[in-house]
Amino acid sequence: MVELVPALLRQELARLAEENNRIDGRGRWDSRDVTLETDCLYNAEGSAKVVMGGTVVYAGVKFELRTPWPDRPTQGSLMCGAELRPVAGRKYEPGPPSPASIELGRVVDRGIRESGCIDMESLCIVPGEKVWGVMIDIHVLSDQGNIFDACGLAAIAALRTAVVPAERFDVGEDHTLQVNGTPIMASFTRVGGRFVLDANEQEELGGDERIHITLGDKGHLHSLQKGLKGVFTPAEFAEIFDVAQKRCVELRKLVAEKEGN
Amino acid sequence: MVELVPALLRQELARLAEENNRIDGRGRWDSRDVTLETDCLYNAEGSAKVVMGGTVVYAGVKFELRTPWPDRPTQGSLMCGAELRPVAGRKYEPGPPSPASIELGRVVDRGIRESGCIDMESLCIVPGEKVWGVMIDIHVLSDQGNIFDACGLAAIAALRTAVVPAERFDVGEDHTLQVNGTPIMASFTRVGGRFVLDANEQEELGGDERIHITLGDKGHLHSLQKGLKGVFTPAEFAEIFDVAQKRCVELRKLVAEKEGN
Amino acid sequence: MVELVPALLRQELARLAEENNRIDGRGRWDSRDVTLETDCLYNAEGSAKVVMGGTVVYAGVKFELRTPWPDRPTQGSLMCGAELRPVAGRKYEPGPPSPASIELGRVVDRGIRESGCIDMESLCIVPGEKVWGVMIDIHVLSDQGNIFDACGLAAIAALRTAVVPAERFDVGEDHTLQVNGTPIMASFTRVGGRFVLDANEQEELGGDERIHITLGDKGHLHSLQKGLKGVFTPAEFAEIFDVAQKRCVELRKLVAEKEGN
Amino acid sequence: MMGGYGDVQLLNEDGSRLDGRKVDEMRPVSIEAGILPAADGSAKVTHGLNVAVAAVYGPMEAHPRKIQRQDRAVIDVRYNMAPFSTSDRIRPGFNRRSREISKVTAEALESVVLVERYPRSKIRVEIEILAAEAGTRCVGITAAAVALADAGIPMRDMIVGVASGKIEDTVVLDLDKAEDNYGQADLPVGILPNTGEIAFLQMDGDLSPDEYNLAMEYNFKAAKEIHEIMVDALKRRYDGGEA
Amino acid sequence: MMGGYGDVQLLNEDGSRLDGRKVDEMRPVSIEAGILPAADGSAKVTHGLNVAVAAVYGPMEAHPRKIQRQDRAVIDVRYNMAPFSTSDRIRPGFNRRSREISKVTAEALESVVLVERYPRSKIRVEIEILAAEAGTRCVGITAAAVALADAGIPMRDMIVGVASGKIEDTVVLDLDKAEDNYGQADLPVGILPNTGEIAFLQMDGDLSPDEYNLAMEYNFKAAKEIHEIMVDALKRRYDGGEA
Amino acid sequence: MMGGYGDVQLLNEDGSRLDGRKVDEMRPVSIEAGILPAADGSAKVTHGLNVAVAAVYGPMEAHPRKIQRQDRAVIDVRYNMAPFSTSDRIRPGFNRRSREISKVTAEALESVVLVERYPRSKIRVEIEILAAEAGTRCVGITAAAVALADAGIPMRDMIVGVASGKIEDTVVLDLDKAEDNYGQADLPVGILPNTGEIAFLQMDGDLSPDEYNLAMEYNFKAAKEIHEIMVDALKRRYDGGEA
Repeated sequence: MVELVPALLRQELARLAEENNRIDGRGRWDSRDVTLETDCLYNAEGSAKVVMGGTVVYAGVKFELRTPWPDRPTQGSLMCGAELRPVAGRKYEPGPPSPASIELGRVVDRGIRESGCIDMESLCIVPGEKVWGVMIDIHVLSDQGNIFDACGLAAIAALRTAVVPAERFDVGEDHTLQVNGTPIMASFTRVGGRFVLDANEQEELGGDERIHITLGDKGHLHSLQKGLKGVFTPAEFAEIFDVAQKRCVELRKLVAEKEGN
Repeated sequence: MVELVPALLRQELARLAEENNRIDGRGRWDSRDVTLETDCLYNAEGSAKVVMGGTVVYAGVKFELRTPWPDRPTQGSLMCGAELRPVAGRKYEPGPPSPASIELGRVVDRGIRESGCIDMESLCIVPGEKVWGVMIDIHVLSDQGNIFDACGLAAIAALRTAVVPAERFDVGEDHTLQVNGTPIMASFTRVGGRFVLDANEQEELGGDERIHITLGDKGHLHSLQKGLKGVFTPAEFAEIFDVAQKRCVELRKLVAEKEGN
Repeated sequence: MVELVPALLRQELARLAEENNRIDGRGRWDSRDVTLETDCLYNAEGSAKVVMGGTVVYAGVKFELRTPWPDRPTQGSLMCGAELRPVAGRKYEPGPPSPASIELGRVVDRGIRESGCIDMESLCIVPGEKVWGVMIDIHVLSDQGNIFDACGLAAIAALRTAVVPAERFDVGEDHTLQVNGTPIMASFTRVGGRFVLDANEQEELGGDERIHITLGDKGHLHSLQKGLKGVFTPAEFAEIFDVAQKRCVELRKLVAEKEGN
Repeated sequence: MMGGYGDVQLLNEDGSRLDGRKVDEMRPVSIEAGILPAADGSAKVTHGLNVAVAAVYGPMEAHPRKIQRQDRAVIDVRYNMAPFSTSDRIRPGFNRRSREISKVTAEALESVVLVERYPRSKIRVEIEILAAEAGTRCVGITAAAVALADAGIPMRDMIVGVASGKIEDTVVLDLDKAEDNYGQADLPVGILPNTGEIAFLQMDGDLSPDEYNLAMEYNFKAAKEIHEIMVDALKRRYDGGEA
Repeated sequence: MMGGYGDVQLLNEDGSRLDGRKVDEMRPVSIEAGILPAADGSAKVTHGLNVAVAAVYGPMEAHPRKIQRQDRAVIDVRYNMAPFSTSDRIRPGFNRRSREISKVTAEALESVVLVERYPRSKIRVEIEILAAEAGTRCVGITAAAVALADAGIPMRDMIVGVASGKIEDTVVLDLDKAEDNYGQADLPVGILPNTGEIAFLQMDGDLSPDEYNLAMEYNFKAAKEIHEIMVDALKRRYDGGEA
Repeated sequence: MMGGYGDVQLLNEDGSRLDGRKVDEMRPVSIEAGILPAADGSAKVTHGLNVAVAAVYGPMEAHPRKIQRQDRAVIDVRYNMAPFSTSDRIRPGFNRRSREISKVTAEALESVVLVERYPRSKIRVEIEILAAEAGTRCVGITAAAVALADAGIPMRDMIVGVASGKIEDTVVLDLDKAEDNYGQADLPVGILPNTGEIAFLQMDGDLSPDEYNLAMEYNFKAAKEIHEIMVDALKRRYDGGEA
């Protein structure tokens, strides 16, 4: 594809928007192809690879034994972090975690945490003494747009297929991690003046603000985030919210398919 | 006020010095107006706000329970730090603590610590097991000169009005922190060739070295520090030392007034 | 010595190589003068100073009491680090440890560790509770070439003359650290197309890759490292390996001489 | 959010809240503009027991070069909590939470400031939380907006930080400390009071679509009230000198 | 190395290894080129249970200026282990080990890439270890070489990462996890398969001169085998599109 | 200072100190100049059991640009304690104490070096403490002054680092380790031996005005003695080659 300078690219995206078209020919609420693979990495207790268009993301789950916090003696913990390292694209630079990578990790983390899909009490082994710490690490290997949805999907898929390595830690038998729900994120980007679903790299380069919506199995909101420069109206939100509901149902099916394995 | 480039500013300050005058009309040993407020921040166990001319500084005291050092089983600890963050002025930049902010915090810390006003033994709860750690944090919000004196004053005022939150930590009843003395700092800057008290921003920009003197209730020295490029003679020191004695007595009264509250 | 720009320097070094000569007149396998001093620093439990040509290096050994790792309850630990701080030369800059200093420390560490000269079991005081941690710190004060060999020599000499400060830690009587072997490093640099021993600063500036070989008392290899841009053939390695054997025997004698003291 | 450990009662039997507020009532807010002599613009917002101070410097040349934008100013926001601002002291310096808030706050402010008037320049906004009692990111946004206005930076609208949430399955406006700790959801937003647009949006917890709509309705109502207090503060500043 | 805690048996009575391999047999290796759409070149190498991915970006202008070399390109390598790549999770970010491996890997690649063709420029090579089962630095070098070729960067030869070692006083090719943990020596090298030169060399443990020679012989043999798999991967990439 | 835990006796009954020194007697000092071949100037000072080495590089171009001063050289000082210099090993790298000492030492040296002769340039002064036995900041200043002279950097005067203090209510010159640990005050200064001016001043503990004056008197006396040793070291260096 011809590289357009951002100003020209913005013009082109605006023109396409007027025709209700997108730069890769998709409809406004169409997404790119998604493939999901799980159990794909030795040493990770749960793992997933998501390819969403040209975006490639891995997630891995690890467990550790921890002493619980004194004020929550029967609760384990969950932590989700994302790395946006230079491997992911030409624009990424080495160095300490960028605000963009911190935001990515925290938005994915909140969606999972706030859905309540992990019961922290279920991670307790000996109250006041030993609990599981669950750590989800997400690694973006190729960013060609909409890494938020790819990361959210990889994280929940890795979590839902994770096996608690109790034997290795000498605290019982290995067992599937209990996960009560499948929170899914759907992200929208303002491109050519209107929001579209699952923006690709060109659309992000020439677009404006993003809205990230994480929905639970019942369609409740668990996390919202607006990123980048731009404003939106309540009416615009109502429109994308309906699309998000459908998108999340579809991606949730993808995860469910992997769990039978 | 007209912004003068430093070279011109230095000339102007030298000319004023010859006339025994200062850029804001003060006499050589005159200070700017000082206001002191205490108990001004929710969540801080002791707090103070100092406005000294256009300089605005907050200090807050927090307590934590600690295990004492093995070689000092009956002693608590005191720590005083200062932050010179970008909020304080146009010249301040984000990043790790600058040498200037480290010096500021350490000079204030030494003045308080070395005066002996906190008896470390009085911070012991259970010998060898539990002691109080007292932490004074100073936050410069607006630097228009002589932040050292403003910080020193805010720190000791916050400390002298602090309440030990024993109930929250379940180790007895809340009580006033015992502070045996009111160490006060007086700072002098060489401006136009001679030292002046309580330099303002312009005088610091066009001036040379500073001398910081912290004196206790009996007029003993507890901390000295020379900062910036420049040398001084013993005779010059003797002159400012006498002024420091008077200045410290005045500022100590300000603190005492707040303690009745 | 006239400072040559690297391109001219490389030409000159190539010319000298053709004549089987070196820039300071040495033969290909000749080393510069080496002096070794030990027990030269108050507060270090073992110390050594090596001067190798214009290169000056100090090493110091310190001990600490540690809790052993749960999976190795009867083993102490050894750690060797090198600092290449700005004092060492004009080209060194302040900042976090450079890759060059990390490599230096790790190569010296591996040579000592892998030779097995420290029996980790001998560092155990109370199994599962208390073991010695041995820390060798190397400090390069003047780099005029071949700091690797100087650092390796200083480290093993400091270690072999170290006294375990058991009395200060209240765990018995002070005693000489038990060290079973004297691993020695020999380094070669490609200069003018062929490898030479103990390159000086000019040769390193105008040279290519280095090979570091650490040999034990029986002539076994304990550590190898190739550094910098360049390739070598197995035949070249065979040639320098023979030289390394002789060089290591010589330097090992220097260490032995100090131990009688 | 989701922090509730058991059944903490947050509503009285008459439906009022523990501090007596109604479900759609916000905590008291007071604002002063121009309180920091060294800054180009500044404000202090007291919202309940929260105290936030904001300072604005600029527009100034953006450096290093690589942060410059050819067509507009960048807004460099630091949201920082003072070590003594919370119940347990927090270590000085940034953490992941403050970096995320700084990022999205900067993006919200860039959405209202007329940044295209100052190409290649930078506007520094420093938000310092001196006392924290739930909702500090919103209080910081409000303070920043007043400080920007105090600095004379042109904006297409003000921006007001407000939050609603859910406690005991009831949507309420402006969570206080206990409500935040034991509540079920929080929806902080940044509202443009004149256009009715939204420039800042976060949410966590559990909200049905209907609950979301009600919470948003409360937020718009509160934004109007706070906006009046902001305007008053700026008026006092320019009528009466340095307040 | 030297990690052995007692007498762990690593060889069967018939002289074969615990996983059935012969002493001079390597683990299975498979390679795919061109797997990361965002990169200029990329590869994934599976070597035993190790998974390494490499991405190449460039040549591009080298900045900051002070890293530029007037007469050649610099190669900027980052070897990184993903937090989930090991048995115990590792904290994200670089450590001393990864910095050292990055340095010597960069120097090895600079020895084969025709860097003098791109003065003042930079080639970024990102090596990400997704699953680690002993020998990751070698697997990373192999992945980097394929990714460089995939990016069309000219090289004087390929470079193949291989390692031999010693277990129970026996020299063996390509240590696996247990052999690495309880073995006596490891000799990882980077071999130029056509010229027979060595661009990467490390070693630790205990090897007599004869053992060194045998280990090196095994390494050269393995390099030839892996080289064929590398060439196949690149052929598939250019014949069959994105594999 | 103020570190005393109880009644540690530091003076003998005859008024002499535990190591036999008189109250106004300093520890033995020896100095060598020109000991580091890589540096432009260098010195090693042994003061009691303290060992400090200083290296000087420059004047050289100051970079990055933003540290340049149009009218003078900047002096970039790093005071660093080697990990093995103290009883308990200290982690490599700077801490708050070393950063403060580096700052005020740099400012003291800028006060004596004729910095206006080298606009836009930088002089690097590296002070490395190899063994510490109380008073290292002063020993470092003395070493730096000799190294600057050895590097041929013009100065308006030398600068000598000396300290007096108070133990058992008695003012004494040059505290050793025990006196520093259990003493009541420390007054380290940097004295210009010819002009009698002071370029470095710190103090902590408790001193009455009279005690301050006596301590300062001792400092001036010691500065004269050390200055002679400094001059001797430089003479030996230029008469006898590399000492």
